[in-house]
Amino acid sequence: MGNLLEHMGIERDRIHFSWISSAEATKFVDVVKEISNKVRALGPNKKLVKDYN
Amino acid sequence: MENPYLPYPVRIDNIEIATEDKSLKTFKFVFLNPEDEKKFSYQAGQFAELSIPGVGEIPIGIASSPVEKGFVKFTVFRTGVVTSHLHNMKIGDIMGIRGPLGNWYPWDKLENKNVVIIGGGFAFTTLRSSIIYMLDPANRKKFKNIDVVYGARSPGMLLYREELYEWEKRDDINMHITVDGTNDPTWKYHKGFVPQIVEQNAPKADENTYAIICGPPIMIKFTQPALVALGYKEHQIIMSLENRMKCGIGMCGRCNIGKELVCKDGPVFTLEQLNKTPKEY
Amino acid sequence: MKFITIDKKNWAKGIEKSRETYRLFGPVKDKNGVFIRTLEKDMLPDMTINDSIMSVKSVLFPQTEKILFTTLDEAKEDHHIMKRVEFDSSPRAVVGIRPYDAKAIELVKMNFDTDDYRDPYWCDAYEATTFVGVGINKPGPFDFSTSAGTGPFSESGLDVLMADLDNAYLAKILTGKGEAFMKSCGFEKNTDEKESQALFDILRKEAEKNISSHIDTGKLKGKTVLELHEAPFWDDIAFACINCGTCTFVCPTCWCFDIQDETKQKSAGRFRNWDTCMSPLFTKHATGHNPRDSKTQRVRQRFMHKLKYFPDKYDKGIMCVGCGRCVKSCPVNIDIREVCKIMNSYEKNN
Amino acid sequence: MDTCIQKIREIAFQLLDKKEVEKVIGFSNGTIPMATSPITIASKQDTEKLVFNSTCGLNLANYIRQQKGKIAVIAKGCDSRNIVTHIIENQVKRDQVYIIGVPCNGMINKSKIKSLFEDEIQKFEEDGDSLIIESSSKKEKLKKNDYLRENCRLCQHRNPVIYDVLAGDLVKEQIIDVPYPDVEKIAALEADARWIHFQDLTKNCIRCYACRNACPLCYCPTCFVDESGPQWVGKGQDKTDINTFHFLRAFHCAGRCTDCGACAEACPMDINVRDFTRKLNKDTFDMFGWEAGLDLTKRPPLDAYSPDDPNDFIK
Repeated sequence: MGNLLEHMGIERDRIHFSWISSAEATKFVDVVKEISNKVRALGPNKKLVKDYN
Repeated sequence: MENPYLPYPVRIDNIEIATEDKSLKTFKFVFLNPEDEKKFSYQAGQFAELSIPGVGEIPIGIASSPVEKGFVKFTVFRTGVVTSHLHNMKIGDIMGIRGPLGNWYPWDKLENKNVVIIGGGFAFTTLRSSIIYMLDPANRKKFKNIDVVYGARSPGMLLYREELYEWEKRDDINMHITVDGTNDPTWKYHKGFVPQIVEQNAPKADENTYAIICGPPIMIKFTQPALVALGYKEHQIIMSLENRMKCGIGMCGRCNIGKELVCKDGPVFTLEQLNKTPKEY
Repeated sequence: MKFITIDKKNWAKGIEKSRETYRLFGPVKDKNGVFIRTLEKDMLPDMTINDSIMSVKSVLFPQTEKILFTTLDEAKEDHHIMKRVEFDSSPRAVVGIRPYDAKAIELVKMNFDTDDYRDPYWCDAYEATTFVGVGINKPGPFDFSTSAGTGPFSESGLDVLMADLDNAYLAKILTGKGEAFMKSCGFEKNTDEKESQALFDILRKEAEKNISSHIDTGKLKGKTVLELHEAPFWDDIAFACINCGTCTFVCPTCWCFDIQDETKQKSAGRFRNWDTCMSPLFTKHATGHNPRDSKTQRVRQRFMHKLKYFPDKYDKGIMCVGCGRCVKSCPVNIDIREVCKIMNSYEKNN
Repeated sequence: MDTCIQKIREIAFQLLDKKEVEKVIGFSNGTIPMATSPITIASKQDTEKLVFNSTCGLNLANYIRQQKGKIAVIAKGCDSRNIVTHIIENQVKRDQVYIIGVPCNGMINKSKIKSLFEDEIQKFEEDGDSLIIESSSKKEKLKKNDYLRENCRLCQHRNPVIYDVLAGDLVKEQIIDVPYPDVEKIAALEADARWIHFQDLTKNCIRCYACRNACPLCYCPTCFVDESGPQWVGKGQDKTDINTFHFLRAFHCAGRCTDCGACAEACPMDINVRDFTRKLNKDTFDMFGWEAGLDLTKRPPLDAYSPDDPNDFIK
């Protein structure tokens, strides 16, 4: 799915898949930190956003 | 002519749980602009689109009666997206009502006639509206005998229970209330399915007797033969249909049965009319 | 009746001039075919092609149209009170519309402008629009318009009908709206009425002669709805159908729509979108019950509506103008001409 | 392919005559040039209606679900692979379908041929390897191989992979050195250019869903675009909703798509929706060595867990 989004021109770092057990709290925190840093670096997303009008 | 898609703004004035399983609630609405109430002048049997901005619209039969002023009432079964949302709304919330829509029970034709009202489950809303209308002191003398057969699964599933029991006590209306079954030892009305109660209790047809049926398809299916057995002709059996609707004004095209549009040419049809159209309802 | 000749050398200039008054729409070539689009600056309508993939209906009835809006912000006084989206009532003109598409608009008008209700979105757009048509000199092989109540030079629904005379257009002014449009282009060179009409008649006859495809609807009226509805042929007709709805979207006379609400943050909008009777969702009740659950029922609905319900209801002929778009676009080649033949020739006891 | 038509008709006749199947699903001649229409034949007298030629671009596997009794179906290479997928996904049982395999030389690209003509095509004939096409203004004789659909040009499974009987001699399979040139071409673009490519690709989409409905893989009782409780995708012409539909439709076909081309064939707007699915086909091939519908015994890769899954999200 990530590959297809990337193929469509959506930055790869905007989507993230992870396998985290409910017991792996620290892993969850780390992953979320990692994602938010990556997305922050990319700036606001302009693709696949609804116009609504 | 105003924009028929534009709902009148209303405020939810009261919400009552209508059945014991809480799947039905009765909503009382008051118009934000008093002059809209006049524009929303309706007859028993019509419906309206309840319109929740950002969620959608649903066509619902009007449960209040033209003789009740100052508010409109709808009893809504929780089933889809809009009805679920509506069930979670609170007194004081603002939404919209678009209507009145569709035709109504043929009150002109029913004058000086015996009227038998047959309802099942939660399809009793426009029938309630009709009964209140007919029992209104100004109207009661326009009709001869009034019989009502109304059934639900259990006593707690009957709509408008208080009113039913009140009507039961009156002598100008013959009530035949029934439930599919109950363990309540104090239950003093009928037990049994509607078609069976109709067969046993409804008056035999003469040319001055008309039956109005509203209920789930299975009830209608078995009530028809019961009425035929009592001598009712196709044109004496009046039914109210439901189909998926969107516009409510005969334009969006989905609710047709043959060339008739349920939203505009209906929802009230006689069996005679229905027998000439495809059974796509 | 007034006739005007337009030298093709002046065409582009005149169209440009009309933009001072009108928003223009017309056929435009795109990579996937010809579409009816807004003509942006310097774009001219393509007057040469016989047919566009999509019809002109979208000018009055966009595939998606916001009809109402409101705010959900309870801090605002008018929250949850819906209002009509502001309507651009400035004049618009569709230039290069084919005569059968104009006829289709007349048919669709019967749905949107009734004694009981007037659809303000469609009707206001209709009133703002001038339809400038061009006759089809060489109708294609799938054009059966003459047997569907219109034709390559049919005038109904048009404000101006033009004829393409190689280096000039001859325009027949049919309404005041049409006259105003021509005036706004600066096209005012009158020509002899009798001669021009004679020329139109010749062109029309020539074009009609070229039409090779016909349908016969004569016997439909005499059959009952139930007779046709219960006829045994529907399963065979519907077998190939994939229920895509292409036929309804390309059809100039299909008007069915859906109403959907959407929200973004605190604002809510009510939209109407084209819908199609080919979709199971079209009639599905909230309870899950669906009166037209099977593909056969839906295919039957489409043809019964066009060829039986509509003619019975309005007594104005069939709800088809013979443009042939659905015949060409159907992925599985379900052909309304064939279906019409089957329906028209069906005898119950055979 | 004339001999193959005769053979198909004979087989169909025999099957119906001996009541081995209830009906035969195949193609019949269309009412306009370059059109054929799926048809079901229930009586042996009607087997003459069956045809097969290079305009039979739809996938008949789409028509075999929810049929009563045993049916026979005519299957090209790609159709047969979708039948395999159907069997794996429990949409039909193997003993419910009698597969009349038709080795295939490729289907023609109708829109490419149409674009050669200014006016409407009035006549289409196929004669061996050549196509004779006429409009009111001109006549063209084309070499079929120059006008194949892209998926047929790149096809490596022209012969049915599963069948009960063959209606023609097996053909030589093509060996394609670069099986995904189209995907690579897009991949070589910058991200923004790729985005623009897909925006442009779908801009004329009218959301008729012909691509979905022509696809044998799309058999969900309620498609995600139709689901209303909760609603996943807006129903209007917003380009984001349109792209969401195309993107997710493709994704639902990942590891299942045989690139039969029915989606693009059915599109009334000539949108090559395969640009979406092909990327996933390439990925499943590169990552899992997988091509859909070749093996009755294997589940598609996105439907199975393997400890050596190459995806990086399991770490």
